[in-house]
Amino acid sequence: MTQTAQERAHVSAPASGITLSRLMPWIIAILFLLIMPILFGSNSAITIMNQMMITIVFALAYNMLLGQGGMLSFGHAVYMGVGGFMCMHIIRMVEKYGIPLPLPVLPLFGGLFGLGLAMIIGSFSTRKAGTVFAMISLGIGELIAACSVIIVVFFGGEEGISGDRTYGLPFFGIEFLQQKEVYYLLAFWTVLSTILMYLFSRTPVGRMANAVRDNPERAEFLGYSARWVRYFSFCASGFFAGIAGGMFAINYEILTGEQLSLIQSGAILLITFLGGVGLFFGPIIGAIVFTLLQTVLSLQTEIWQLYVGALFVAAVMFFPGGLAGVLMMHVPAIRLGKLHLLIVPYIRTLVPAVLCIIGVAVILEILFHVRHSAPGDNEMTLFWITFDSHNPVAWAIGAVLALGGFWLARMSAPDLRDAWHRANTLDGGAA
Amino acid sequence: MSFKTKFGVAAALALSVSATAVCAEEMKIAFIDPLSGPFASTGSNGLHQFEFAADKLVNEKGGILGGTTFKVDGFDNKASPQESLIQLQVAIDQGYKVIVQGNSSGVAHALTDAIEKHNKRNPDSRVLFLNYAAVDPALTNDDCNFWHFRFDANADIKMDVLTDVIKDNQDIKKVYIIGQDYSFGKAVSAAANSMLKEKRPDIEVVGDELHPIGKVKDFTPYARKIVSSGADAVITGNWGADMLGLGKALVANGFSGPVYTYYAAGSGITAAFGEAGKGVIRLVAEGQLNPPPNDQVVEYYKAYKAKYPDGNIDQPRIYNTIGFLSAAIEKAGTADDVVSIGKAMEGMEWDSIFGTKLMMRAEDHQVIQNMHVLVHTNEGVTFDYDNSGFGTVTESTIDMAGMDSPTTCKMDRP
Amino acid sequence: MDLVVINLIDGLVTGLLLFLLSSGLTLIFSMMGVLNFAHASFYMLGAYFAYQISLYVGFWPGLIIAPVLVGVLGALVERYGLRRVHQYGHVPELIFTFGLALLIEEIVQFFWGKNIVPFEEPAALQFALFNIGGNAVPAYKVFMIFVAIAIFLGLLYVLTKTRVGMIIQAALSYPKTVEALGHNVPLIFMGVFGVGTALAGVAGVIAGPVLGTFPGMAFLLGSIVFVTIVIGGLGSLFGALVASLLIGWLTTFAATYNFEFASILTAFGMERPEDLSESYLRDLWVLTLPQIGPILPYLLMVLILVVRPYGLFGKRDA
Amino acid sequence: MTVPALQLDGLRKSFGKTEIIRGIDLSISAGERHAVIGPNGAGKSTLFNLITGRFPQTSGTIRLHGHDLKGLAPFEINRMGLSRSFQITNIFPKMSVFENVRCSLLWSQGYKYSFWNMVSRSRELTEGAMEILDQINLTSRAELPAGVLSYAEQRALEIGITIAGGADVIMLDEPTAGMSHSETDYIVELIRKVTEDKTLVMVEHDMGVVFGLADRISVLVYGEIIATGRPEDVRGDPKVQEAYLGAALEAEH
Repeated sequence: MTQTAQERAHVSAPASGITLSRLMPWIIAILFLLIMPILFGSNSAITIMNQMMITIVFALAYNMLLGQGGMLSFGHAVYMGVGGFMCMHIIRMVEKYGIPLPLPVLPLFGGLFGLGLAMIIGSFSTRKAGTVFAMISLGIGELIAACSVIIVVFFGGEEGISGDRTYGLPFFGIEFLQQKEVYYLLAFWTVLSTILMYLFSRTPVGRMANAVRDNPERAEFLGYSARWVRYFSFCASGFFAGIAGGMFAINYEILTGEQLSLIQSGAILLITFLGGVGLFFGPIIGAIVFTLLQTVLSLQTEIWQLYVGALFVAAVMFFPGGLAGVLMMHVPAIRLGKLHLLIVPYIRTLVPAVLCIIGVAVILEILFHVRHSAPGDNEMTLFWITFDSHNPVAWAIGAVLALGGFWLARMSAPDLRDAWHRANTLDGGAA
Repeated sequence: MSFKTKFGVAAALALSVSATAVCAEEMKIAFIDPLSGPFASTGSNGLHQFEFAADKLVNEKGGILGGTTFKVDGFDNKASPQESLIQLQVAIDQGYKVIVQGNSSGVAHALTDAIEKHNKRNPDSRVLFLNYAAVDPALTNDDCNFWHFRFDANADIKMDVLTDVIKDNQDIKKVYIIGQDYSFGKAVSAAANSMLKEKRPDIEVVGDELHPIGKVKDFTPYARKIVSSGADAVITGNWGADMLGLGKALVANGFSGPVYTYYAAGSGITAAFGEAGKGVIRLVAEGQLNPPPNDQVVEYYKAYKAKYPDGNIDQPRIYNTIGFLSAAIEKAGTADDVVSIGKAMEGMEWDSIFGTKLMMRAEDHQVIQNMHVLVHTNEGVTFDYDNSGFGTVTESTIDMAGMDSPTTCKMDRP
Repeated sequence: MDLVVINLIDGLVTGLLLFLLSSGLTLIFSMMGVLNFAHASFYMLGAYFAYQISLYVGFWPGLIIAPVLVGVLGALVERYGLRRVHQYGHVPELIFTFGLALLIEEIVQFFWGKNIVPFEEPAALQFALFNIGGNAVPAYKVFMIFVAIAIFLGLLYVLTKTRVGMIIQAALSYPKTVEALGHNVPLIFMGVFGVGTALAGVAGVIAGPVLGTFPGMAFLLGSIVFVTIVIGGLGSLFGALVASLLIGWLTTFAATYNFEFASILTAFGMERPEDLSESYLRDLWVLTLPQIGPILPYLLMVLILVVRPYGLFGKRDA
Repeated sequence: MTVPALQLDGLRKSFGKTEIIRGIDLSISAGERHAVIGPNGAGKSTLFNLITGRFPQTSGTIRLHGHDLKGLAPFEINRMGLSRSFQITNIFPKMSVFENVRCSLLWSQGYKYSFWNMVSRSRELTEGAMEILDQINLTSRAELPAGVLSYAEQRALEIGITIAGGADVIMLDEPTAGMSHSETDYIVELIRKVTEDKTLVMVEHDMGVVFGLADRISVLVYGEIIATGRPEDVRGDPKVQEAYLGAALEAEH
């Protein structure tokens, strides 16, 4: 799904239309979504997957700005939030006045209100890109977030507003009482939004968004106003963020000021960047990984945010293409049929590296336990092993893992680099 | 090697958090409160008090109903309503029957709403919600439901207590009301205004305002305004950094009258006020520590301090919650049927070691108990907070506060 | 009248404190083109370092040692973090500092916990210097004013009168040329980053005791500092000063005067409804100025950016 | 008489107190290849930027096919049929070469800001882009990101992007700057090929290029045109010799 890969298809077979091989990733993804609730049927698993899907739509919408349009926003949560709040009001009105509106179309309304807000704000914020845009988005985000506690009529103050999705008209007999029914509804919207967002990136405006991102001035001399291109991207992004808000309203049946806050805006930036802004499917990976970290890691350790922060900083420093970028780095090797060359060096480097990370984590956890747990409470459990946190052996094991892993990874790194080089060069070609 | 290896099978892949079979011998209580992020200290302190109370009151006595023990587990909601709902779902799936939560009325609203819906939609896995500290009056009024029980006095009852004390202090002629700009701050302001008007019509409210929550860097301008207004006393519902900032700014800028508060003790705040807040800061709370009402409290507190030397028992209501719940289970004769337990709690009375009788009002599930107004000081403090030498001493007591307070609650019972 | 004078003093304190942060931030921006999101985190580190030092040797040594430590840390971050990210462009740089801010907050919590730490003013300054109409002015505030002004003058001297300052000024506009003249521009960048973060560290040391030392202090101030330099104009030291004072006074005065928005609604010929609970405008009828005081800087920034994208005194597009 | 493709009357531009363009009158008829030459700092690039709407003029008028361009933004001028290249290579480095060209076709093929068309479904777009790539000899490079091309290839792409939109007035800003001799010859051939039947205005430093390519030449010195005419006439003009050689000598010192 990289651009070059796309173009390859066009150049060799112009206007080739839809082929099975290009549809494959979509079909696999849809099948995957269909069987997930069968594999993981517990309500909490479904709740976590619902959260993932909401985050996926939101992250993809955000990447329409950051990755495709080159606009860094620090306040994008407001479009999702406002879309969600409007949906919540609609749910309440449906409940109060008995309006015949089936629940499944609700996210569309969220999208329309997100679009409406984006049209208003975008009319002045997209005039410039870069820092001006970023700062206006920060200011607007802060203002609307502040409104959430001031304008109680609409935002419901601190406790937010809640409603009951089951009061809407049943949709072909489905009342959306069960999480599983909600799951399939959200899955439908996730697939639909993802396809639409993908197609948007293939339209003239979507293509020009890339052009404006790379070189706004040149785009102007191709007949396109950079400002209007940004505006259209911004509105589209607001629309899909609003859809994510509608999905949120259906899933959680409550919206609070938290959804508008800068913390949410910052989180979506983190998620999108972690997944990879350069590729269409990057934010999907980011959303999945981050939701897992947030809900699962936080059950395991108190200092999970420290790990997430470190992971994020490391990603910016060493993998600016994000997780998707790391995956795509292997495409040339796969094309050359030389991926197998990498397997052994990978194992020899990554296993010690993982050990090193585990060692560091062990030391951090023990240190944290020693500093912050109740004195006398020396017993701690880590990786299903319970031990005494004041026992030097535990420290030693952590240190050995960390240093030994680091040393081994360091030793085998040149081999990996070498193998990498070989895997990415044509046979017989000059190095 | 002193490793006691114990391989847990669970949680290898969290997506497959399987619904562990509910053990008849164990009552699982899910504590959903912030355990990371800015409010984590309050949350983890509360969790410790819950675990300690469960051990002391139930488990060390061999359990209730002939062997049912309590198990309290923390679920980190990161102070977020959204995350709370996810954790609620996880807890229900894992067979937790009782949810306890206290920090933030916003989260409490989200939880009580979600629990009501869940119990209606899934009669097989119903849960109870024991709210130990979220004080928004709406939770036991318009937004009440059968599954929610509150073990803290609500904001109106607390204000009733504070104004009873102010009523008797003839030195107070002018009062300044300041709070955070959200539902709780507004509730405090509304209650203070109406109750002062009723109890002491001669008192002039010289200021009544709200400031943005968690956004004020420097409270000096507010303190200036309060000093200039000539107020004799300040009433505030502020908590956390906003409480500390306001209190310190008031003292630093020359205010010396009483500051009546809801949350100005423990979690580092007592230590940070130190000498500056002495005799100025007053707060309304349940449960008496200084002077200790009886030997049981002394023993309980000492045992707690032995386990958590850096901790405080700043929430006796947590002890009350666990004690009340265990008594209700005994009364209902079952630890599985939450409807029976809930019905047993309605109207039930129970004596707490903190020198008070607890009564769970049946019509709105609001606990009624003795309330105290405490003063921040270092004199006569048996049990200090934050190991600072400072603590809170009971100044006055209102018996069974809010016994006849009205409620608008209309509850559907299962 | 007394209240106006006292507010001017309080606003000056806030403004100068902001300036200590914004001056470093704007210097870093104009040299390196990096908006350092983690700037306020260095301010927080300053406060925590000084707190830790004060436990052993008291407040005064911390005033010197803590900023130095923060500055060294800042220089290391530039050398081993930012310089690496620089090659990927400005957006990754910004995102790097954003992640760094999160990380520093977590690290602070890791070591010092999540509670407020009792970091106190030195006992020598814990008295009211003078009174204006019943309002005490603590000696510590006056001390803060002096520290900030001394640093501002020092900075001005270094930038305009010394050789290093000349090179920095030249490198601001023509980094390539300065490099060609044989100056080590990366070293200058590292130095400026270090000094900028050290200034933030000073601000942290002197603000910690009055504004509270807790893990959220960076977040509370962080975006306001950003807003300050954007309003003042990116890269303009003078603009940073003006904007800092402007915001200091704006927020102070807004918090003091209970101007009611009801009077605006009345001016538009609307009548206050008897029963507010049914009115859709009920929140506006009861809104007062202090409620929105802290968000006024954001409003101001948006308005200024819409009209003048380069801020009040900026020369180039932000 | 036909309307000139481009007409400048009394054009002036000041930056602060410094006047860079000091009253230029110039008329370029349709189909003409016109070169603007002059020493460094004469204001050639500024003149380009004024015509293409990058800077607003201080006074005077610019007419494209008789229409006044005052106050129009670059994209509006472009839509009227004027396209330009840049002295510093100005392409979309992260996009593929094919994509670079296709983007420059979008507006002229009437796609505007549409978000209901799929660009890959349009045969005209794909074929048009391939045709341009063929003209600039970059077909084999179509899939590569533009940023990795060699300098000469990037210049060629720059010209490709400039002509792709089908504008009838093409403005090239020093198309051969910084090139070796063989590369220059390649680009000159390319320009000759792609600007057939179009109006070409180019700024150039390399005299050889200009005299081979241009129908007429204007000499710009210190913001004024001191001579306009056929190459051989301009070459012989003593004023030009003096100004140009003098400036060149000055520059050497």
